[in-house]
Amino acid sequence: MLLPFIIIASLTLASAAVAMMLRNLIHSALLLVLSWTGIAGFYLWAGAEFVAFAQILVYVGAISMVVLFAVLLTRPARDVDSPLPAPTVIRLASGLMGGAMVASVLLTAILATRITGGRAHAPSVTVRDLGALLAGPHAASLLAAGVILTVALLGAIIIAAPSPRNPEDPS
Amino acid sequence: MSVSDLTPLSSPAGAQVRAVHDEFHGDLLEVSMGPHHPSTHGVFRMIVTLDGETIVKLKPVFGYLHRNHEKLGENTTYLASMPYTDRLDYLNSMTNNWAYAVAVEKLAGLAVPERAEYVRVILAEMTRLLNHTCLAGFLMQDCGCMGTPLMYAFREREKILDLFEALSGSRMMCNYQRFGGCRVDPSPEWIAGVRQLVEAYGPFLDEFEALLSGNEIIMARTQGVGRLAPELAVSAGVTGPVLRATGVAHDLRKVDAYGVYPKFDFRVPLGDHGDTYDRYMIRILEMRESISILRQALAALPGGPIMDPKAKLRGFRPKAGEAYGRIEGPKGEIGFYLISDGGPNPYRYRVRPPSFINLTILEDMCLGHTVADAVIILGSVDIVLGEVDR
Amino acid sequence: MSPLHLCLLLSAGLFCIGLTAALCRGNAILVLLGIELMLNAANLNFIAFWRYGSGSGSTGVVFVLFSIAVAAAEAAVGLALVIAVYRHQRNIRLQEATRLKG
Amino acid sequence: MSAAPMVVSPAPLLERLPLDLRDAVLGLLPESLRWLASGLITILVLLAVFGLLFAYLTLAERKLLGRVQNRPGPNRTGWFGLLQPFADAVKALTKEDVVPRAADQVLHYLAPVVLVALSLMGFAVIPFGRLLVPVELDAAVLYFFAAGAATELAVFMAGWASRNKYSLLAAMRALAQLISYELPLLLSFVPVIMLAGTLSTTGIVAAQDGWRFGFIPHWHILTPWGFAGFVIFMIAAFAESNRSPFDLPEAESELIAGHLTEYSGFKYALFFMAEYFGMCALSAMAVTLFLGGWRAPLPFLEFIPSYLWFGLKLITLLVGFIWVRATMPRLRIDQLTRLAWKFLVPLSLINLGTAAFWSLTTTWTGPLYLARWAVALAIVIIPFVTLGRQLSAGNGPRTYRYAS
Repeated sequence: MLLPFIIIASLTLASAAVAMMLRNLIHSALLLVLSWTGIAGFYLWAGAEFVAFAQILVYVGAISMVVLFAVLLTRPARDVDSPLPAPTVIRLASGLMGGAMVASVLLTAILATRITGGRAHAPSVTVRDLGALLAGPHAASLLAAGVILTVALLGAIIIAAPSPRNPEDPS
Repeated sequence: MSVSDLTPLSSPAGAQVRAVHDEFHGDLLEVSMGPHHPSTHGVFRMIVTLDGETIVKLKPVFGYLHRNHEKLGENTTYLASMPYTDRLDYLNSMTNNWAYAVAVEKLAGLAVPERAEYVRVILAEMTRLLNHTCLAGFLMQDCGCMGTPLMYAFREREKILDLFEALSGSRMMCNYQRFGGCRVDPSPEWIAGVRQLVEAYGPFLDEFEALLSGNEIIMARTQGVGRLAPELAVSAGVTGPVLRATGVAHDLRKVDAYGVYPKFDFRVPLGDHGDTYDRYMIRILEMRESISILRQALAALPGGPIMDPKAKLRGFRPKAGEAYGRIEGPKGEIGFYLISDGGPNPYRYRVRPPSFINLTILEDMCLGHTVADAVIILGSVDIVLGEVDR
Repeated sequence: MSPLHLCLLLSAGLFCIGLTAALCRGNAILVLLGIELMLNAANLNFIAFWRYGSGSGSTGVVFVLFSIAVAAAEAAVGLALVIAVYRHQRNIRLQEATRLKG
Repeated sequence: MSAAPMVVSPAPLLERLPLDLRDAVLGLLPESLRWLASGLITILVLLAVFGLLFAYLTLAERKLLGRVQNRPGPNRTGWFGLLQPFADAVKALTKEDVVPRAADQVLHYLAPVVLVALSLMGFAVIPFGRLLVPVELDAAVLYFFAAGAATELAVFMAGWASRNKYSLLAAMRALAQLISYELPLLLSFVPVIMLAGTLSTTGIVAAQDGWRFGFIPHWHILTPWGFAGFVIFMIAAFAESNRSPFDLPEAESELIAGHLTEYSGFKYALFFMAEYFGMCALSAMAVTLFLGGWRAPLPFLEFIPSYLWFGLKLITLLVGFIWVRATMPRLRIDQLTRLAWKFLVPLSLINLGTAAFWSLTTTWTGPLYLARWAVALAIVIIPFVTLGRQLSAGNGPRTYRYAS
């Protein structure tokens, strides 16, 4: 039971960490896809089958595609080899420090907490149960989520669509 | 509209598109399509600059098949040049032969017997059928039809090539016309074969059109794609079906009325949009007219000699002078310009290749369209690299 | 150490990787991906508590489903913004994206 | 092949035969290894059956294309060219594997492997027969499409890693195509899930049980919404499996071979294999969702084993794929996305309404039954015609004039 978890966890963490350090955005994105798949694997391991497949469908099937598309559309000019300017070094250091601080706080908090009364077997949740929950108690949130998605997609289209040219505007 | 109605414009329609795309949106991608590309119809290269998939610049590069054709013509005798003209547009050797023969006949003042004129018309119209059928097949292949229309087209092409072989001894490099007539007299069996072909050709065209001309995807892919303005077409010297698709009535068979064409009743189809679909349909309609011309010519084929008895092939030395002979080839005006200094070779030998001149407007037609469109626009211009590069 | 501890450690690790990336990297797409990673870490916690917690019901799972939907919306809008920024300044370095309008 | 090994069932001998064979093999092994062996046997059988199907599908495709195009097709290797697939395999295996120096070596190598692996995964949840379900999953349909969604990622990897401009364009096209067609593909079968009330493939086949008037099967395709859903599903499946007329990523007349330009030898064969596996998997899903799965079309034909019926339906759909490839020109990328967003997505959304109407009117009988059909057909057909008109607005047959 623990071995699959360790494999999944190390795969997820390693690919996420490497993805965030790489220079090549395509490699980052593909490694992150691996990481997302690892998280889906965790969901499967925990018994949340439906969420796992939804995670793959949305993250691997949709978000990764949009990310790759954005990477291809925004290929930077060839200044990859330019040395890091000073502000970036400061940024890097402060970012790392911030991350380390949060990590230490989280670690101490988690390790110091005693957890009792957990259940040993995964609670069973079938697709039918989920459907009943979504259509019953959570119907309002489902509608809200639908509206948010629609509005977000429309907004995305408006933002990303090239603005109509007008001849006076120099930009 | 005819040629004289139009004043050539100095600013091509493409300039506007070019100006819009000067300020580009994304990074541009320069792709070298060809010289080895499945759809460039030979060793032709287009250096295409893309914004996404939209073409913002297209530079045609040719010359990969250059064979020194014109210089060869100046260094061989008049007769020895005839087989070289086969290699210009290797689909249409019969019309190339004819245009060259017309030039030499003008230069030397040779008359052509009436039977030879009729045979020339029959062969020219068969060549037109052959060329347009192949073009339609290739164009559909460029649209992504997986070879099916192409194979249908090639089935018909083989029948014509068989007849050419029976007459001249060669399928594609016919070398059949001579100045002052034709090389061999066609036999009655051969005439019967042509008659059979002509009767079967209409049904084939019906079948072909039923499959393709009304196809939704074909229409979506070709209508409105690669528009060519009549002004630009005229000022660029475009001829043939590409010109007539823009609505300009210019067909040398009517304009020059050479040979025995005035004796036949045929019409010249014209397009209104000048786009790829028009260029395709004009060719289909021209094939139907060709069938009608062939019927009339076969019915009225006179007897008599096939060669002008005064014509002298060996030791042929026309007197000094110059002449330009042109005919309406399947791809447009194919012309030969000859200057003679009285020697056995022409002093200057120049070809006016329709493919090459029609190709010059490629960029203007492609700007603002996508890579996939460029391929079918090139296909609809109908080029043969043997003629473009010479 | 209980399994829940392990799950929480995994999620904390993912969260910190995402956070560090979002703080350190100047590339807008990577920052966005870091934020996605943080969101995923939170989802992981929901599932972990649903699996090992003592409460009943499946609200944790349902919440993760909503969270995934919101993440999709966030990614779409975020990447649209990235493209808009790129169109404007020809690169996607966040340090240079200092104007909201213009 | 269901999860529990020794199923005691009243099914006839032929129906049970594959299971009996497997159990006979398992009987030779010690008890502790049986679960592992059972899974391995399932995988091996799937690989063997679909591997062979792939091999002969390539031959069938070439033969059928040849038939359509007035040529014989391969006929030199073996009787009627029956050994051609093996000759091709030998050729692919012995060819030199050329990798461009500038290519991203790891991704270039990984892409075909990932693609084949992912396109095989979908087969796990297809009920191939009454008793033949490799894996029973509660969310089987979701699993299937989650596995399928990732295949285009592999196409992208191939295109991008080749460092070839044609391949890069193909990668972009593959992404655009996937983003556009995932939605209609998923939406097209939502009515099936709504009315069957389950995401499990066995449940969906069970929902298509029984006969109307004693001989018309209760298949989803035989309802107005089911038919519309099937058509949308198949169109999206063509796009999803990169088959003509949506084979834009490898459009040979434009992009040479698209993402396959820099592949040769065995890696190329793997791509080819993945394309056919993807096609088979999507067809198998279509059979399950709309064509009654493994069910016989008429009651008195039920004596024929269910897996044979499934195979027959699958092969019918696959021949449809080949036929379309032989006859259709290719769409342009903007037309492709427009078709998805402006035609298929609205239609599949409207189709949801049709399905809702259908399920609300199950009690209508007699003349009302006809009215139910009429209304449902109207909801399907009217938007189809109006949207279709809009899509091809401005295009149409033209008349030509002649010079005077």
